[in-house]
Amino acid sequence: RHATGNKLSNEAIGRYSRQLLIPEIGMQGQLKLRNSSVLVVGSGGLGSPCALYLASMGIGRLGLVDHDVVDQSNLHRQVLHTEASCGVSKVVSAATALTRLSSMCDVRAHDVLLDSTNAKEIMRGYDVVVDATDNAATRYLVNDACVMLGIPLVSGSAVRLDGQLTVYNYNGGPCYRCLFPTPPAPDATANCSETGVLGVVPGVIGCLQAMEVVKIVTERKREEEPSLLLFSYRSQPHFRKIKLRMRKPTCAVCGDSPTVTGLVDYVAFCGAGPSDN
Amino acid sequence: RHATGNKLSNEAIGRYSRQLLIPEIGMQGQLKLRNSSVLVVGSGGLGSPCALYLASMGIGRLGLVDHDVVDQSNLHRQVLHTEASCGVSKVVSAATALTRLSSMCDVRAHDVLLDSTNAKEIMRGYDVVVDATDNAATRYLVNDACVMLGIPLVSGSAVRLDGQLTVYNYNGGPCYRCLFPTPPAPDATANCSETGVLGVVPGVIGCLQAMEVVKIVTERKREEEPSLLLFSYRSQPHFRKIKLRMRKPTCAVCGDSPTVTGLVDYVAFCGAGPSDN
Amino acid sequence: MEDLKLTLKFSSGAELMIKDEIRADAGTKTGDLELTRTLPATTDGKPTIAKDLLEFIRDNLIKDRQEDFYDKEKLRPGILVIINGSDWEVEDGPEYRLQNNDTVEFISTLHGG
Amino acid sequence: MEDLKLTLKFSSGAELMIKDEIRADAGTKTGDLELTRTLPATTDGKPTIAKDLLEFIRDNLIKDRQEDFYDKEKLRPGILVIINGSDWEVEDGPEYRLQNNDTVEFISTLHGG
Ligand SMILES: [Zn+2]
Ligand SMILES: [Zn+2]
Repeated sequence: RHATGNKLSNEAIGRYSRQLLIPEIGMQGQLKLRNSSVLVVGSGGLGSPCALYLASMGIGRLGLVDHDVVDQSNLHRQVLHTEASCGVSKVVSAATALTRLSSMCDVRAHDVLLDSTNAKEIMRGYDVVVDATDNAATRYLVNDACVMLGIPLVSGSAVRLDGQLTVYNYNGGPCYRCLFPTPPAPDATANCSETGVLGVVPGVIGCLQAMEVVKIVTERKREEEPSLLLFSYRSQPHFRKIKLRMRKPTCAVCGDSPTVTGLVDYVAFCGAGPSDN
Repeated sequence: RHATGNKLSNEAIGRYSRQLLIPEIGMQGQLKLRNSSVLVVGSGGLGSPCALYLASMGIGRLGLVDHDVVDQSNLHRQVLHTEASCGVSKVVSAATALTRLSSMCDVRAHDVLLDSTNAKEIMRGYDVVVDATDNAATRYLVNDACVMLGIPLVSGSAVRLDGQLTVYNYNGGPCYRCLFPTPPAPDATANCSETGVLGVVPGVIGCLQAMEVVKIVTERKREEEPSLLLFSYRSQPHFRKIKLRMRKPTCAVCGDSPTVTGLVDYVAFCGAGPSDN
Repeated sequence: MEDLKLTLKFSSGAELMIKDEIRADAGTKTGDLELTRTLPATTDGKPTIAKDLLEFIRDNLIKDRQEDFYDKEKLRPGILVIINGSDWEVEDGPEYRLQNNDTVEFISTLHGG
Repeated sequence: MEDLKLTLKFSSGAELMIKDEIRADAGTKTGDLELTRTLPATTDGKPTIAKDLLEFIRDNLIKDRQEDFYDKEKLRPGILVIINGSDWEVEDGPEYRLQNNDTVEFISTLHGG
């Protein structure tokens, strides 16, 4: 059922018929989705809706990375999981749910903590990587690995009532380090366990991450300039688009003369790691 | 477990701890969510994400109305359902999934076609109604019943690559008929089965519908003027907010001298009904 | 008086009402349509209003069944008119006096979900 | 030369850097903060630039550890500066020559998910 090539099965034609009807997607677009592989790093608040819609829309291969287990306090936003999966590995819980929704999606679960020793090996070969993580150290790690492997990075984040969305390392645009060359002080990096988050905020951002993946895979994204989408429950309007700089020639990782040419110790670099959240 | 009153159980405090940390929600907001009842009309592309997040965030009672059964061609956007539920009633499939996610949410499934004979009876008593339907006749029906019962209506729609979101019948703002007094010609009302829809488009709108419900229930919405949110995969920026008129004194249903004072035959009024989709 | 340069936009399905050759000229056979048109500042000796623009669009841009778009003061049901980012009823509706550089948008209400 | 009237916005957590009394005055103890401030059009005989605004904010608005906000040409990590809707690096960054009625925003990058 995990076919590739230039033809959809009759079953797939029935299943994706509502997307085949859209001129901007159509058979060509649906085949591109089917022949793509996407790695979603993090199976939490952002990863839940993002992976759900990537699987439902017909992405052929979906990788999931997370080292955490489902906790009751996750369920207000991590809607891929269930009460019964509390205590179970998040990627196992997520893969089960995704396969229930679509057996056509080849889901690969990596129940590990992504770090500088395994990141490139896990990420290599994917067409797009989605950053759905929850800490600065992993965000720098995923960014640097994407630059080194030449993979576009769809990065989302959500804290309290606010969300942000950017595509990095794509089409001459910036990488995460072009924007944020220096990591923030550890005490300044608010995360969801300390400062909270309203469940639907990562829901909105995660859906939009899935949409950005579709735009990249179907090549529509080529026409757009680098931008940052700001979302807030608190602001009116709720959404604003900010024009971003292009790639910085002086960037330490994606610049003309990079000084960071291999993955480093990101926990030391940021002064805090994934397990401090 | 379906408690009401002015105290959260210890289990609920653990479960919603990340929302209790947000000043704009906090204990008071979480109690308001827990003491609220929301009816989601339609368990399809919009109803799936909307009901998921309403249940996950802690809405106390959630009603679902749909008369349809799950079809394979729904699964690219109706992510609450599964391959195993193909052929099963959508509200039964949805209630099963929602209860798996949160046993704290009291889910009531109405496996019926909402029409002028049963709408008021089903809708009465809910604090907010979500229009997650897919046809004009049901949209007029739900609107008119909301006006007659005095219930705010969170209305979303999605076709092809576009979505729209408005809150009707709230805080001096318009109802659906204030904006659209005359139903469109039947051949002009594109729906998802005929013209298609990209899975994540109702995903985005459904999440935003859940957010509007939270804003209404926590009373934050009071501060806002009537508006229409336009979303498109195709446009840059993807989101735009349009300022809307206030309630029209001449409106046939919510106006000063309404001419429509009971529910009518909406299939005849629109020239097409829910089953023509 | 000077002419009025107007930006006209059609989206959410309203673009499908426009003549194919106009959509092809605009380079968007599928998707949102944006056009620029110039109207005289006065119509029949009076300042040009939104109603005059609707008649102009009906007579020049609409593909078929032109009278369904706007006739006898009635706009086609399910179309929302947006002037400079606001529902036209927030402005004066059909009586709104058009200004140079105004943006007037037409969107179809969507029923699907 | 006239003074520069600037709109300053702080959001996504950047508002937490601002003095409590200023946030209380603005009526937003929680949530996005919007302030209006007037700066002279010239600083030390030269046109006022973004860098001068950062020093003004550091010296007048920031709650504690002012030097962490901006010192020795370095802005606090994780803060993005947005001038009239664009990343300030699209404009000239710290050297950007401020104009009357500019809007300058400060947002915190978010790491959660
Ligand atoms: Zn870079
Ligand atoms: Zn009305």
